[in-house]
Amino acid sequence: MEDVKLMKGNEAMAEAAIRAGADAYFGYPITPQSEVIEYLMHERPEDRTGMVVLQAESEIAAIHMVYGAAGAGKKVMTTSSSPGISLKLEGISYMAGSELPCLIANVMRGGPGLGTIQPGQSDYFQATKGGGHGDYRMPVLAPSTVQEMADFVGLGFDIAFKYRNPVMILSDGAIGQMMEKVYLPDQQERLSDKEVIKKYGSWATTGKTEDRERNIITSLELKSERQEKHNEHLQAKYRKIEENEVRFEEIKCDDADFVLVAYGSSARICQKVVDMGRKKGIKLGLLRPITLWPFPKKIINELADNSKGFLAVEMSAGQLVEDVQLAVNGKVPVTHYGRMGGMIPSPGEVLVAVENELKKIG
Amino acid sequence: MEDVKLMKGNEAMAEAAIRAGADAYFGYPITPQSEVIEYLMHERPEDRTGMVVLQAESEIAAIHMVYGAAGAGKKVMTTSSSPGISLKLEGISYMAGSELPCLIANVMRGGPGLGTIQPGQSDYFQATKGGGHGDYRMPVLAPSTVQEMADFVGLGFDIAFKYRNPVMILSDGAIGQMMEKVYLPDQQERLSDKEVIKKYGSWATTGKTEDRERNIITSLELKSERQEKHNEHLQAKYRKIEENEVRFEEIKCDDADFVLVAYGSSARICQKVVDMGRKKGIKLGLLRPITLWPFPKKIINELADNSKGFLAVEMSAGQLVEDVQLAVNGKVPVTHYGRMGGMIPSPGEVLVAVENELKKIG
Amino acid sequence: MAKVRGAVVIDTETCKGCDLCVVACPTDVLKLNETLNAKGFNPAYPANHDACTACTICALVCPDMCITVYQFKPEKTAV
Amino acid sequence: MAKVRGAVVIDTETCKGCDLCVVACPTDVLKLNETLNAKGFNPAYPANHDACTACTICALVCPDMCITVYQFKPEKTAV
Amino acid sequence: MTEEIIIAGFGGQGVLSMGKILAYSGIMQDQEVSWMPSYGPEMRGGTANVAVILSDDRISSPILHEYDTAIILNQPSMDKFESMVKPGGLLLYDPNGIFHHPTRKDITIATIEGAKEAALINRKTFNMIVMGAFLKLHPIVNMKNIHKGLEKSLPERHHHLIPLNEKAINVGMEKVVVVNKI
Amino acid sequence: MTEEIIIAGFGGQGVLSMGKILAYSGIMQDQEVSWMPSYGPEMRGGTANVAVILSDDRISSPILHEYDTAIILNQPSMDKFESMVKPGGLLLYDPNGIFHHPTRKDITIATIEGAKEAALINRKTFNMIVMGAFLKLHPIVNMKNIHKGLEKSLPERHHHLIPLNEKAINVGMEKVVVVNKI
Amino acid sequence: MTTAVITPEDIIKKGKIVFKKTKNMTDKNLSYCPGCGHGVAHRLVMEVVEEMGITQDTIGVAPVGCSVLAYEFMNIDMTQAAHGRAPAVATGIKRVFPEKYVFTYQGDGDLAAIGTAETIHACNRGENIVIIFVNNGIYGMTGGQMAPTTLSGMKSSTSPYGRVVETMGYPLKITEMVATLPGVCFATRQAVHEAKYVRKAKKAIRKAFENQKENKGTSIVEIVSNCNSGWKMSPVQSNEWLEENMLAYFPLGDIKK
Amino acid sequence: MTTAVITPEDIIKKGKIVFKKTKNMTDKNLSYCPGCGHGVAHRLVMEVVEEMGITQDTIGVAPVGCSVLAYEFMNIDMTQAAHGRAPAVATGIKRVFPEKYVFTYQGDGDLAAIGTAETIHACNRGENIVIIFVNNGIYGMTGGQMAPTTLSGMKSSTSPYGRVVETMGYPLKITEMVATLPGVCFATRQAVHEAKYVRKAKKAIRKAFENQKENKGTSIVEIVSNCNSGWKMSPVQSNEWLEENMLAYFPLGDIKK
Ligand SMILES: Cc1ncc(C[n+]2csc(CCOP(=O)(O)OP(=O)(O)O)c2C)c(N)n1
Ligand SMILES: Cc1ncc(C[n+]2csc(CCOP(=O)(O)OP(=O)(O)O)c2C)c(N)n1
Ligand code: SF4
Ligand code: SF4
Ligand code: SF4
Ligand code: SF4
Ligand code: SF4
Ligand code: SF4
Ligand SMILES: [Mg+2]
Ligand SMILES: [Mg+2]
Repeated sequence: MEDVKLMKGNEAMAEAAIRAGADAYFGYPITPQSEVIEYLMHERPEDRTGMVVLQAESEIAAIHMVYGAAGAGKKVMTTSSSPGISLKLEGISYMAGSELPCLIANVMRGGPGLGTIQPGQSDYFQATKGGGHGDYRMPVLAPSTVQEMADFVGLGFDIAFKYRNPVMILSDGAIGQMMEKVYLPDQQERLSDKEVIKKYGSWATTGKTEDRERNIITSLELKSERQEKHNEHLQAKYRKIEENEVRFEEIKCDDADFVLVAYGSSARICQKVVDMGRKKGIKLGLLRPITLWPFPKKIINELADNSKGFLAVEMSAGQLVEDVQLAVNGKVPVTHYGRMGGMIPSPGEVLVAVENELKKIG
Repeated sequence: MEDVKLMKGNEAMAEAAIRAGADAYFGYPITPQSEVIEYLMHERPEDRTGMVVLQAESEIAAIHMVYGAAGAGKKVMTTSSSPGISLKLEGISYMAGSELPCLIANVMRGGPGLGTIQPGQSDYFQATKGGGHGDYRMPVLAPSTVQEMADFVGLGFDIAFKYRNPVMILSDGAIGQMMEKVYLPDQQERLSDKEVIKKYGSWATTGKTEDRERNIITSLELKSERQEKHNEHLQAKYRKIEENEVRFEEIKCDDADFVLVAYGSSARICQKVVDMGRKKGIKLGLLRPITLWPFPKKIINELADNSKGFLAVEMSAGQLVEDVQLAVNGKVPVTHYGRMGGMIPSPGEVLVAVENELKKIG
Repeated sequence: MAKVRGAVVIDTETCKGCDLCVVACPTDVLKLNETLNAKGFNPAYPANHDACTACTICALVCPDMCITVYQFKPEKTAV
Repeated sequence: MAKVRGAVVIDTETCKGCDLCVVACPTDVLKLNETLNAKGFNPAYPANHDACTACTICALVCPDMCITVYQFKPEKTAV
Repeated sequence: MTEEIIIAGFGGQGVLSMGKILAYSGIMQDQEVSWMPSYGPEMRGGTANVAVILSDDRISSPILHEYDTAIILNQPSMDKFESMVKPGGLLLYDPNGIFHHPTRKDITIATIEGAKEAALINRKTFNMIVMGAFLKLHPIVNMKNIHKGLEKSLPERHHHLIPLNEKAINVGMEKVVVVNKI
Repeated sequence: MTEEIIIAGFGGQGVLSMGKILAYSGIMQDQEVSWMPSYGPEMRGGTANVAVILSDDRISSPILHEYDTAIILNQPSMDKFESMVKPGGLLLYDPNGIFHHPTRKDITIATIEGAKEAALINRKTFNMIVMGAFLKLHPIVNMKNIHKGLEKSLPERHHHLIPLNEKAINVGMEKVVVVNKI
Repeated sequence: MTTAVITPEDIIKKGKIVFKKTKNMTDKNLSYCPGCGHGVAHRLVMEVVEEMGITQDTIGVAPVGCSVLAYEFMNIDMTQAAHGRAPAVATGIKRVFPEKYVFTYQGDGDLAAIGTAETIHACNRGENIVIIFVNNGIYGMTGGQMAPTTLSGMKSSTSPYGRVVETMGYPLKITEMVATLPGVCFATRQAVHEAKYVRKAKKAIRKAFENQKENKGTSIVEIVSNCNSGWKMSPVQSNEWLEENMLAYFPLGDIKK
Repeated sequence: MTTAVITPEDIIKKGKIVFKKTKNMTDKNLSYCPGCGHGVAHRLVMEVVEEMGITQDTIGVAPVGCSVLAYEFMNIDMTQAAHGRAPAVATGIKRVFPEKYVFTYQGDGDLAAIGTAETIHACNRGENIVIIFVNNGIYGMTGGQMAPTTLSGMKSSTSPYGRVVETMGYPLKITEMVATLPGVCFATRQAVHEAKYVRKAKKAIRKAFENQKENKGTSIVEIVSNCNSGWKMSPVQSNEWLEENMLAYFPLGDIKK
C-alpha cells in the first residue's frame, strides 16, 4: 500500500510521466487539464529525475518542442484539451509522418469552438481517424479510471517507442478532474542515449558520430514514388498495430442479449447501467474499448452473432457509433445514445434508452 | 461563348469568387494552391467589385480574419492545402460553433506531415468527420472539373449562408493545377449590409442600432445545459442539410453489376475505367459523390440491392471507403483501391483491381 | 464659500465588497457592511455620508459600477 | 619578391553557370563556357588561368562549392 | 457498503477538502473511493460542490444524479440538491444563510450550526465540524481512519493542526440536530 | 476525335505555353480540352512537362499513362516518356541535346531541329517551331483556330508577335523530318 | 450654514448626478472577482464609445481570458475570438468595415503568448484598430498560470517557486516592442487601480479611438491591472503590490504617440 | 623569373589547397537555383561547425522554404521542421541536450511571418541556440510571394503591382525587434553576395556558435540574401539589386553584441 494515493486523473498522469522516466514535458494551460503542468512544475521533476518541464507560448509551440525532443530520441509528452489539440494537429501529422514516438493527452471538453469546459467526448473522430491531414493513425488509449490515467502513460510510451509513432491518451474533463485511489507505478530510470539506441536503434538526432550516416527527421519526400513507398511502410506498420495492440474490457458480455459500447467516463456510467439492467432482468453487457484505434472490431463483430443489438453511449452526437457500425457490418441494429455540451448522461436515462431500443427490436 | 476561358482550377476558383460577389479573401501561400491568391492579387478585385484581398501572416491568422469578416455578415473565403488546413481546424470549429457562413477550399496534397506537394485525397476524414474538435459538420463539395471549381464557389456560398455554416471545397493538386475549358458565371453584385439582413436576417456584427439587441458572435456557453441545447440546434441543422443537400452523379449505374465510388480527380479516372470496363463487357458504374458530407448514403444503399460489390477508389489509404461501407451496411462487399503520396492511379490499374474484385466475388 | 456636498448611492446587491472604494475615498465616507448580501459579500455603504464631497473617486475605482454619485452645490447666497 | 600564384579547379558538372565567380574574380581569370554541361548550364572555367592569385574570392562567392583553389608561393631564393 | 455523498456550498467553505478527507479515510479502511468536483472558472465566492463515493466494491459511475447524503452549506446548493437525495437518505445543512429550509418528509433532515461553532474555535475548522455532524449520523469511517485520512490529505507542515481538526469533528458530532427523522 | 499529347523538356523551353496554345486552339474549334502540368518547386532548368488532351467528347481522365503523341525536348524526358507512346503513336523530338535516340519501331518517330531553326528567327519561337512540326504530322487544329488560340492565350500586349509565331509554326511544318514511319 | 441641514438623501433627490454607469454597459453583473480591474477597463472603453457617439458603429472583439464574457457586459455588437487571434479577427472586421470602429480587448496571456504573431502583424500592417491590452501578469481565467508578463520571481500556479527568467523567459514588454513598428501610431501604458490613473487611462483610450477616426493606424493601450485571485491577495493588497512591483517593471506613460 | 614556367597544372599538383569544400557538406548537388545565396550560407555554417570541431555534437533544424532539403546537404544530424516552428523544435532539442549545439536555418517567410511567435518566445527565453535567418525578401520556395520583409514597392507574385505598405504591412525588421529582448545575446545582419561580406558573415556565425558554447543565450545571424528566381533577375543582377535596395533598408552590421 506504499504508493496508494488519492489523486486527480490529471495529477496521476503527471506523476506517472515522471515515474515512467519521461525526459520532457511541454505544455500550455487549458481547462480542464492545467493540473498536469501545474503538478509537474510543483514537483520539480528536474530535481527528481532530471525531466524537463517547460510551459510553451502556445499549444503549437508545445507540440513542436515535443517534435524536436522526440526526434532527439527522448520520451516526451504533451497534454491539452480539445481546442488546444486542434491546434496541434499539423504537428501530430508531422510526427506521424516522420515516425516519432510521443505521448499526447487530450482531456476533452465539450465543443465545437470554445464550447464549454465541462467534459465531452466529441473529439473521437479527430483522435481515431486522423484529425490532421494525410493518412496517419495513432494508437488511442481511453482511460476510464484515475488508475488508468496513470497506467496508460507507461503503456503509451511503450507503444509509442515500439512502433515509433505518436500515441494519444483520450480522456475527458471528468476523469481528469476526479480523484480516485491510485496505485502509482515504480520509478523508472530515464534512459541514456546509449540505452535508447540499444533498445530502439539509432535513428534519432543525437549528433552524427563517425560510425554512422547522419540521422534525419523528416516527413518530406518530393518524389511521389518515394513518398508512396513511405506511406506504404506507414500503412504496414498500422496493420501491425491493428494486429497486436487491440485492447478492450468485456463486462458481462458472455451471455448478453444487448451490448453497450462505451469508453472513458461513459463506460463508467454504462457499468452502472449494466448492473441496473441486470437487476431488472435485462441481460446487458458492456464492451469497453480501451484502444479506440486500433478499434476492437473483431470482438464486436463476434458479439453481434449472439446479441440483438448494440447501443453506443458517448458524450457526443455520434462518433464512436460509426466504428461500432463498421464492426457489426449490418448483422444487428446499432444505435446511439449521446449527450453533448458538457452534459454527462445518467445511468437512469441510458437504461431508458436501452429499454426503448429493446422494444423496437422486439 | 463570351466567357469561355482556359483556366487552372485554382484560377477558376479565384475568378468565381470575384464573380460570386465575395466581399473578402484571406489566405496564405502554399503549393499547390498559391495561384488562388496570386490570381486575386493580380486581378485587383478591390477595383472590380470592392472585394478585399489580404495575404495573412499565417493560415491561422487567415481563418480568423475570415471568422471576423464572416461574423460581420460578409461573404468570405480562404483557401489552403493540407498542412495549412490542419492549422485552420480550431478556427473552423469556432466558425461551426458560432454558426458563421464561409467558404474554405482545401487543394489537397499527399501527407502526412510535409509529405509531398503532389495531389492527394487523404484529408477526406478531416473534411467530412470534423478534423477539428467538437461535434460539428460542414458541407463538403468535391469538384472533379475546373468548371466545378468555378461553379462550387457560388453554390458553396449559397449553402453557407442558407445554413449559416462553413462550407468546404475539397479539391486536390491535380484539379487545382490543371487547365480546362470553363464557362465563367456572371458577375454578381456584392450585397450591402441591408440586403444581407433582408436576405438572411440580422445576426451579424454590423454595429448595434437602437432598434435591436446587440449581436454576438460566440461559440462559448459555460452552462452545460445551454451548450447542449446549442449542440442540439446544430445537430438539427445538420440533419436538415443531410435531407436537402446531398448531391452526386451517377454514371452508368442503372444496369451496373459493380459500382465504383470516387470523387474529384479519382472520379475522372474512374470515368475512364467505366468506359474501358464496359468495352471489355464488364457492366461497371460510377457513383461520384459531389457532396462528401452529406454523403449520398441512400443511393449507395439502394445500388447495393442490384450490384455485386463496390470499390472505393481514392488517393488515400482508405477513407471514403468507410462511408461507402456505412452506406452499404453489409449488403455486398465493399473494398478499396488507393494510391498515396502524390501518386495518381491509372485507369488501367484500377480496372485490374476491379477484375480482381469480381473474381473474388465470383 | 459654500462647500460642495456629495452623496452616493451604492447598489448593494451588485457590490462585491472588494473594499477598493473604501480605501480610495479621501474623506473616509465608506465602510463595508457586516451583514452579507444575497451573493455572500459584505457590501460597501456610506458610513460617514456627510463627509462626501462628490469627488467621484470611489465610483472611478469601483470595478462593478455600483456607485452613483450626486453633487450639490449650495447657492452662494446661502452662505 | 616572388609573386604568389594560384590555380583553380572547377567542378564543371556541379557548376550552374551563375556567373558570380566570373564577376567576382579581381583578375578576370574566369569565364563561362559556351558549351553546356549535362544539366544544361554553361559552366565556368579559368580562361585566363595564369592571372590567378589564389585569392579565393571566386570560391567564397560560389554557392555550389564547385571551386577548389590552390596556392603556390615560389621560394624567395628563386627570384 | 456504498455511500454516495454530495457536499455543496460556497467556494471558500472547504467543501472540496472535506470531501478529500472523507475519501482518504475511505482508502484507509481499504475501500474504493471517488471524488468528483464541479470545476470551472467560477467567480470566487461562487458555488462549489463535490460528489464523494465510498464503497466496498468497484465504483462504477462516479457521476451521480441521486445521493445517499447531501451536505448543504448555502441556499443555491439547497435549491439544487434537496430533490436529489434518495428517499430514506440524509440531508445535513448549516441553517446559517438558508432562507428556504428543506421540506421533504421522506428523508432524514439534520442541521449543524457549523459557522457559529467554528467562530468559537477557529473559522477554518468549519468544514470539520460539519463533517463531524455527518459522521455522527452516518458513521461510515471510524476516528482512526479519519486520523489517517487527515495525515494523508494534509501537507506535512499542517500536521500539527490535526488535533484541532479532530476536536472540531467532535464538536460537530455533539452539536448536530436531527430535524426530521424517518 | 481525341488526341492525347505529352510535351516535355527543360523549364525554359516554352513547354507549358505550347500546351496552352494547343488547348486554346482546341477550344476555338469547340472541343473539350485539358492541360495537366507537372508542378512543384523544381530547380530552374529542371524538367517540366504537360499533358494536353483535345477531344470531341467529355474528357474523362486528364491524367494519362500513355499518349498518342510525345513531344520531347531533352534527354530526361526521352528516358521517361518514350515507352509511354501508344503503339502506332507519334514521338517528335528535337535531337539537340539528345544522347540516346529513340529506338521503338512500332511508333512514328520524327525530329525537328527546333533550337537550330529558332536561332535563325528568334530564340523565343522555339516552341512554336516544334508545334508546327507536330501539327504537320497530326493536323488536329487548323491555322485559323491556332490564330484564335494565340490571340486568347497571349496577353494583348504581345499580340503583335502573333505573325512571328505563325511564321515559326510554318517553319516547323516545313522542317520536320520523319525518321521512322510505320 | 445651510449646508448643515442638507442630508445625503436631499442631495440624492436634488443634486446633479456626477457619476453614473454608462448606458453602454448592460445590466448584467460582471462575472469578475471582487476588485478585479477588468470591470474598470470595460467601463472606460464603453464610456469613451458613448461619449464619442459611436455606439452604433463600434464592434468589439474579446478572446478567451477572464474577459471572454465581455459581450455579456458591453452593450454593443461583439465577437468572441479564439485564444490569441483577436487582432486577426479585428482585421477581418475592419477590412470589410473600414468606416466602423473596431477594438480588441485582450489579456496578456492572449496577446503576448499564443497571439504574439497576430499582435505583431496586425500592428505591422497598421490595422486601423484599437487594441486594449489588460496586463495582469498572469493567466487569470485558467487559474493563475504564468504569463509572458509574469514578473521575475513571481509565483504562479506554473511557477510555484517563482518565475526563473533564465529557463522560463523574461517578462515581456510587448507594448514597447510593437511601438517600434511603423504601423503603430500610439502605444501607451496605463493603470486603473487608483482614480488618478483611471482618469488618465480614459484619456488614452479616447485618444486611441480618435486615432482610429482619423485613420492613423494601430493604437495599443496597455492597462496594467490586478488579478487578486491569481496573485492570491485581497483586492486592496493586490493594488498595492501592483503599484510597487508591476509598475516598477512596466512603467506607465506613453511609449509612442 | 621562375614563376613564368609554372603552369596552373603544376600549381594544382604542387600547391597547397587554400580553399576546398568542407567535409561537413555532403556530395549531393544543391537543389538551389543558380546563384542562390542559400548555398554560401549553408557552407559557412558547416565550415564553422567543422572548424570548431563540433560536428558530432551539432543538430540542425531547417523548416520549409527553399532550404527545406538542407538535411540533404549538411552532413550532420538534422530535423526538418514545420513552417515557422523551427525555434520551438530547436527548443525541444536543446532542452533535452543542453550540452549539444543546436541551430535553426530559417527563411524570412518562415521566421518573420507564420513563425513570429515561436521566434520571439525562443529569443525571449534566451534559448541557448543559434538562429541563422536567411532574408531574401520573398517566399522563394512557393514561387515568389510577398514576405514580411519584402521591400516597399517591391513586386512579388502576391504584390504584382508592388508592395503597398499601407494595406500589406511594412517590411519587418525582426532582427532589430528581437535584439531588444534580454534573452538575445547577439543579433547581427550579414550578407554573402560578395567575398568581403562572406568573410564577415562567417565570423558572425562563428561568434554565434561560440556564444552557444559559453551558454550566453540566443544568437541570431540574419543573412540578407538574393532570390534571383523570385525577383526575376539574373544572379548577378540580383546581387546588385540586393546591394542597392535590400541593404539600404536592412543595413548590415551588429545590432546587439
Ligand atoms: C487554444 C486555447 N488554448 C488555451 C486556452 C485556455 N485559456 C483560456 S484563457 C487563457 C489565458 C488567459 O489569460 P489572459 O489572456 O492573461 O487573460 P486574463 O484571464 O488574465 O484576463 C488560456 C490559456 C483556450 N481557451 N484556448
Ligand atoms: C503550414 C504551411 N504553410 C505554408 C507552407 C508553404 N510554404 C513552404 S515554404 C514557404 C515560405 C518560404 O519562404 P521563406 O521562409 O522566406 O524561405 P525561402 O524559400 O525564401 O528561402 C511557404 C509559405 C507550408 N509548407 N506549410
Ligand atoms: S464621492 Fe468621493 S467623498 Fe464621496 S464617497 Fe465617493 S470617494 Fe468618498
Ligand atoms: S468598490 Fe464597488 S464593489 Fe468594491 S466595495 Fe466598493 S462599491 Fe462594492
Ligand atoms: S582565386 Fe582569385 S584570382 Fe583565382 S580565379 Fe578565383 S577569384 Fe580569380
Ligand atoms: S560561382 Fe560556382 S556555380 Fe556559379 S558559375 Fe562560378 S563555379 Fe559555377
Ligand atoms: S481571476 Fe483575476 S483577472 Fe480573472 S476575474 Fe479574477 S481577479 Fe480578475
Ligand atoms: S527560389 Fe530563390 S531562394 Fe529558392 S533556391 Fe531559387 S533563388 Fe534561392
Ligand atoms: Mg492575464
Ligand atoms: Mg525567403
